[in-house]
Amino acid sequence: MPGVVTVSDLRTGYGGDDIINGVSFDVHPGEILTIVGPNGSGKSTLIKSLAGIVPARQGTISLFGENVTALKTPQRIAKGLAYVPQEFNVFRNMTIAENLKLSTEFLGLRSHDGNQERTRVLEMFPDIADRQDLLAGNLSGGQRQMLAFACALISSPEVLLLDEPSAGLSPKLVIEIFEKVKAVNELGTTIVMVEQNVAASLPFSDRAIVLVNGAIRHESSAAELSARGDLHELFLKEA
Amino acid sequence: MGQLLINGLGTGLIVALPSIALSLSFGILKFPNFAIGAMLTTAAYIAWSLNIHAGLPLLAAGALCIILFPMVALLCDAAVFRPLRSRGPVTLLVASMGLSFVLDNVCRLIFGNDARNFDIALSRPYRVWGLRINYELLVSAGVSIGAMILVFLILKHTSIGRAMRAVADNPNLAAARGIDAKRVIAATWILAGVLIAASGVLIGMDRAIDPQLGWNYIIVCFAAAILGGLGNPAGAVFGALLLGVVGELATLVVATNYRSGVGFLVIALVLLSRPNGLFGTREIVK
Amino acid sequence: MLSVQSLTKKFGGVAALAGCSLEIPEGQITAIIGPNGAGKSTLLNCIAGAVTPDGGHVRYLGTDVTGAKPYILARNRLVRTFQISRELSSLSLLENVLLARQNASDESFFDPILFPARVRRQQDADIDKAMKLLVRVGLEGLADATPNILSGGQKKLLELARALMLEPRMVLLDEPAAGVAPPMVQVLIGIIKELHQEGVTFVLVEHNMDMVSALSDQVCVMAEGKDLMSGSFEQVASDARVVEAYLGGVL
Amino acid sequence: MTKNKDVSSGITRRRILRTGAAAALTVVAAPYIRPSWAASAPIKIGMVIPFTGSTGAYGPEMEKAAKLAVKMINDNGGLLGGRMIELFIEDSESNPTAGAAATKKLLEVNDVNSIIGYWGSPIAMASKQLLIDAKKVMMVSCAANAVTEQEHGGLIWRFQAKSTQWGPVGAKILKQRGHKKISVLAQQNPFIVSMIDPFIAEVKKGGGTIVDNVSYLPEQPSYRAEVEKVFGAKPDAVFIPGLLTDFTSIMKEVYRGGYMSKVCSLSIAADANGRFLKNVGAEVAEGIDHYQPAPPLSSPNYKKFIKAMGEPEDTVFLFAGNAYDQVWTAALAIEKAGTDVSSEWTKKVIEISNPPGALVGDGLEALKMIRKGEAVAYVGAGADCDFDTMGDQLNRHFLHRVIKNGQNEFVQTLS
Amino acid sequence: MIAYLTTIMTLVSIAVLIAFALNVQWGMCGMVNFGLAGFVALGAYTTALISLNGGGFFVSVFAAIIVCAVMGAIVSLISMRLSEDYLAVVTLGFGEIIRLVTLNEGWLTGGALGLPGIPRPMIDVIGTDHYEVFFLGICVVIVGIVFAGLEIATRGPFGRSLRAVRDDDLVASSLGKNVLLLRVKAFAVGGGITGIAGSLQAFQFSYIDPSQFTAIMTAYAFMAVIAGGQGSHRGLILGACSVMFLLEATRFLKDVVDVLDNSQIAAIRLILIGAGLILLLIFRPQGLLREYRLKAPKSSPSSADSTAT
Repeated sequence: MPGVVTVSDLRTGYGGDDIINGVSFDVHPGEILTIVGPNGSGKSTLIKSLAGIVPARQGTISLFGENVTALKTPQRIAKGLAYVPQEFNVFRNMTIAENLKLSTEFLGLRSHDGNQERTRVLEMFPDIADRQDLLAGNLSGGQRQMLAFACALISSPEVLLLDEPSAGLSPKLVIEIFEKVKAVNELGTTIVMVEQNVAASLPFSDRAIVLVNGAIRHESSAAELSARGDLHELFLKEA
Repeated sequence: MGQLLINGLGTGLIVALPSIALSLSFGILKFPNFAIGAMLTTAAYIAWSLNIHAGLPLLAAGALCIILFPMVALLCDAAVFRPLRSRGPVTLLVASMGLSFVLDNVCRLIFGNDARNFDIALSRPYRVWGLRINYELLVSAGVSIGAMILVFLILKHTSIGRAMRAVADNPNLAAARGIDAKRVIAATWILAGVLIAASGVLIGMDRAIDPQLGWNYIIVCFAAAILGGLGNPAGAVFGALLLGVVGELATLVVATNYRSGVGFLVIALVLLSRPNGLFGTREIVK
Repeated sequence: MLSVQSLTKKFGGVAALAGCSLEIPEGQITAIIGPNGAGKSTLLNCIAGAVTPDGGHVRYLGTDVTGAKPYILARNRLVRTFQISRELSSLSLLENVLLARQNASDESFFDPILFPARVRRQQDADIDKAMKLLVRVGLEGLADATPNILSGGQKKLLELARALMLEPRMVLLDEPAAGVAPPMVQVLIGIIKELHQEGVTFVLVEHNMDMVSALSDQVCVMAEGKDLMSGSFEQVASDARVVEAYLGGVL
Repeated sequence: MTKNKDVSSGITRRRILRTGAAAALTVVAAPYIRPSWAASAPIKIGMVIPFTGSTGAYGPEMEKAAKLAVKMINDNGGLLGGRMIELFIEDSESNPTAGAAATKKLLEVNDVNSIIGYWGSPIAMASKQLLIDAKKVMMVSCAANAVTEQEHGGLIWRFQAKSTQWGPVGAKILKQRGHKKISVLAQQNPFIVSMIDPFIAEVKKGGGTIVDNVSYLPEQPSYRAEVEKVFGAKPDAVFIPGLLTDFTSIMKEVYRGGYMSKVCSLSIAADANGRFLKNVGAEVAEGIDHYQPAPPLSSPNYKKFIKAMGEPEDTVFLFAGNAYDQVWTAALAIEKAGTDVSSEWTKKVIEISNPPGALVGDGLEALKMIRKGEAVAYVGAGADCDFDTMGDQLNRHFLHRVIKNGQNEFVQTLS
Repeated sequence: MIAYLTTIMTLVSIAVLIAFALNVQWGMCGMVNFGLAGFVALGAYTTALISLNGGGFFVSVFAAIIVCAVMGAIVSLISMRLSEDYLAVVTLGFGEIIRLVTLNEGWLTGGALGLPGIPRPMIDVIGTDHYEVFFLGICVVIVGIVFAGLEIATRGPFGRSLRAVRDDDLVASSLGKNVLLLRVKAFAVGGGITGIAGSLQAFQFSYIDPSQFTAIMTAYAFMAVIAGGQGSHRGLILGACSVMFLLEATRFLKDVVDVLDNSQIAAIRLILIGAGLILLLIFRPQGLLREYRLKAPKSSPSSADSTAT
């Protein structure tokens, strides 16, 4: 089955070393793919590379069968991708409404009137819907995360990339966030997320990839991974 | 006292426009544009030659200048700042010093050293409750306030304005959201250009136009922008008004010659209590 | 050797530290683990003086050093590294390391002019020592280069060498393995072990459990700005609360 | 120059050294050795005036006038039996340091025998030591007393009234107008600052009172505060010595402020060859008294000068006339002395300027007379051009005019 | 020509000193100083006032150094107390206030009239004929001494510490460097050097007035440092020479070009200077020379800090 996103032999990094050392995988339509792994394993770099923020040094990234390796973020967004960065993912000096508007204006907007999209998205996030004039900087961590989701969803993306959506959130909020992710997924959006919180994220995922030191250590369904007794080994043992 | 207040507001309103421009370019382009003075001079000369040589009435000349000058600003950006964009604020600051030499002297080369004046008749003031309010003050207040409202409407309610604020707020996220930095930079220069042009015309009306014109405003504009918190256009307006009013009121206590010193004293006091300016969240370059 | 008592710190209303207490015994390696946002880095920053805590105390060698400037701690031979390595980008590797040397004339403009011989002698000795450290971390060939050509792992090694130049009694390591390739992690572990044997005390904030299990005498778990528990690696790894808060229920 | 005659004796190392040293010495000494062909060489005169910076507006007219004089002399056969005058002009940038560098360049590179111009006292002050050291003549158009105060060996000539002479004239004008309560609003520059005390003294002598004495810096965004402070106290009249740009701004402000006090200023600000009126229009300028050292307005030569400058007949030049006179005075003194060695011809300046010689306004005429051995007293386009031994001009008269209906109207000549 | 070059070299020496000061403060320690001209003025007026009241050369220069160094320390300390990033404003304000004081406090500074007749050192002994050369000698020797001092001091631990503070003050602090003290010292050292520059300026013209110390002086110093290569004292000498060369060489422009009048030439000169600076920034970003870096010993361990003059 051809993937929504296909990554083959991807190598990338920032400085001298490659952080991602030849990673290949497919993202299947409609699934939640969770990439887990210890800190420094390259999860964040990988998802940034998918989003087009860190350019690939080698290998290809395809979106719906089309090679998008050379495309920049805005062009990938126009093709149906959306990306929610980790933390600092809302414009803090702007209100909720403005954050949303910005997204309708600069993302791959399909209809001319952003209002419709905004209304649709806000229905999913009642928490922030009724305080649209609040500065995003004054929101709590969970609400900010919701807003960032909302912004990304406004373009009705087919693939949503999430970089550690649960980072810095209290356990209760973590669950709420993942429930939201699941809800979004159920509306038909394919989701690729990077997570450190294995325990909380796997139950909401369809499939999982374990990334260690920039290479895929393990790939299976989420349930299978959860069930494995040697998860600890899998994570912590060096190559 | 009331008269001083009016005078101070008059000065402040004129200075407010270039201060907003400075603040905008600092917030979005991330460098303090020292050439703001020379740009004022250039804009004033453009309006002047439209007024005198092309024979347009001042209103038309000013309006045309407001359309033309942003192009000059874009040209300056393309020639000077674009190649240096990645090189840190101080390099850009020094480049803007170089630009200001070039602009000032291009004006001198073309227009000569003589002071020039617009072709307008001056008028005596209206008197309201014993206070003197003159026509130009009303015009410049009107234009300044109008321009400010326009700027804030643009920033607040247009997509490009929001994009500008987004870039100022969090450039990385803006890039991740697909906001085109080039367009935002161009928009910033255009907006700054409009403000500078408007203010150049007002300053030309207020005093005479000569090649040194802009130098007189650099320190004041920087002071106002810093006072308001660099990168915060609304703060810059407040900073300009505060400096204008304090400068005038200070003459009640100290000799007029020390007026500009008083401005710095105010800044020092403000920074002591609010290290990032009155409304600022941003830090200035070292 | 170092004790932290009910430290608190808020950033814009959010409590990064909410009464964290900790004892670091001399000569041991203490690992601090915990989920993102648990306050580990803030704790480290508070200990090292980069951040002034809102409340609580830090005592080092029996003295209260709460809110002391970093350089005071460094002069008392407590040194730290950074999570995202912060090398001095325009100084050569050698100079980066030399900088950590504590001499009387470090901050004197006139000493090199008035006492050139003494300063020269001192500097030569320092260069010797610095070169030895660079050899030790395998960077001696790049001594004249600037750090921008280094890989992430090499930067960590440079930071370590720099920390050692200070002849520290105590080193705070902030995620030394983050972004470092596995073979390099082993090198790091090796060096830290050797130093430990030489009597240096370490505090290690780390997510790499390999490193934690290989090095730590004691593991302290943090969650939500507080110390959750501490004990040996095995004890901690089997504690239900830790599993819940950090490793996740599946472990 | 040592020539090695004895080629056959072989070249020893010592000789090479000696020759080398001599050659080196020649190179070093070259600027100081006057070659024999100097008789037909041009007579070089330097000029330092501002073209850029805050006083850049005043340079061009001086340049034009000086070039005019030089052209007249050269077209009529030059000086000293056919030597042409060559004029070298440098920009002072309105900045003393740059002015001094320009001076040095003229002295050393262009090897001028004198430097004229010098608008702006700080520039003259910073440059004068260079000229004194080089024993070259300096002719200035600036007013600060200090320029000629210290001993300068008769090398400095001032073609301008001293600041202290300017001050009292203003006071006299205001007294004649019947103003008692007087305020001062003065720019802070050396020329103006030193005229304030004499002005105040004269006002008090005449029974007037000083309400306010405010000085202002020329580089500032607005003069509202100063105007408010001075005019707000409603004095009878305000004395505003300034320069064109700031005076323009101030008068706009005064008019817009609706103030009624009378204004007296200097012609360099309130006339400036008609530029002020052009700047502000007749209504704002109405009733402003202004004065400046008087050129010999009625003399036919002055009229010729104005015509040659291409200006309207009623133009009253100040600095252009100074520059013109500087060239002529130098030329006449050089002709009189029969040499272009500065230390020599500077001694003749008084002889060709002051009576008892015949008063001659036409420079070419004066040149002819000097060649015939007759005594002349040159009367310039900027002034009578009589000097005292310190190099300051004697009996400067001041021309007092008032602006009425957009025209400068002659009031009187004062001294 | 030679005597002209003498004067130009003297002016270059003064410009080099000012640029040295900026290089220590900004080039090495990363703290901008937009009030340089104010510091130079302070030094010049101190020297002038003391030597006009009978103080000798050494006394007046020394006093200028001390006054400027102390003022530098105070200015930097104030700004650090405010918020360390507001140095730009504080120095700008400092420069402005010095200008206002020199203009308005006539009883002390002569106001706009300035202070004439500053006695030039040893003029009686040397005589006026060769004084220019002698004074250039003094300037060169002073520049040499300052250069040597700076090279020695900044190639050693002190310079390293300053550069560390510039690169990353938290790291420097974490490695045991008292950042505040280093910054204050850098400002004081720079201040002292501007004091010397001011002294030389006063003696060179034997007359000072406020218009000599304008913002353009500060701008030239920035140009020299940028052109020369931030942090490199040698590069900066080259940089100052290039800026001065541009300034003076363009004077000869009109001896060649005859079409334009003087005011146009004057404008073109300044345009060239501005454009030259911009081009330099674009095409020679690192400056003419790179800042000094300690070299690792190859065989002999102490080839490290040779002290060139």
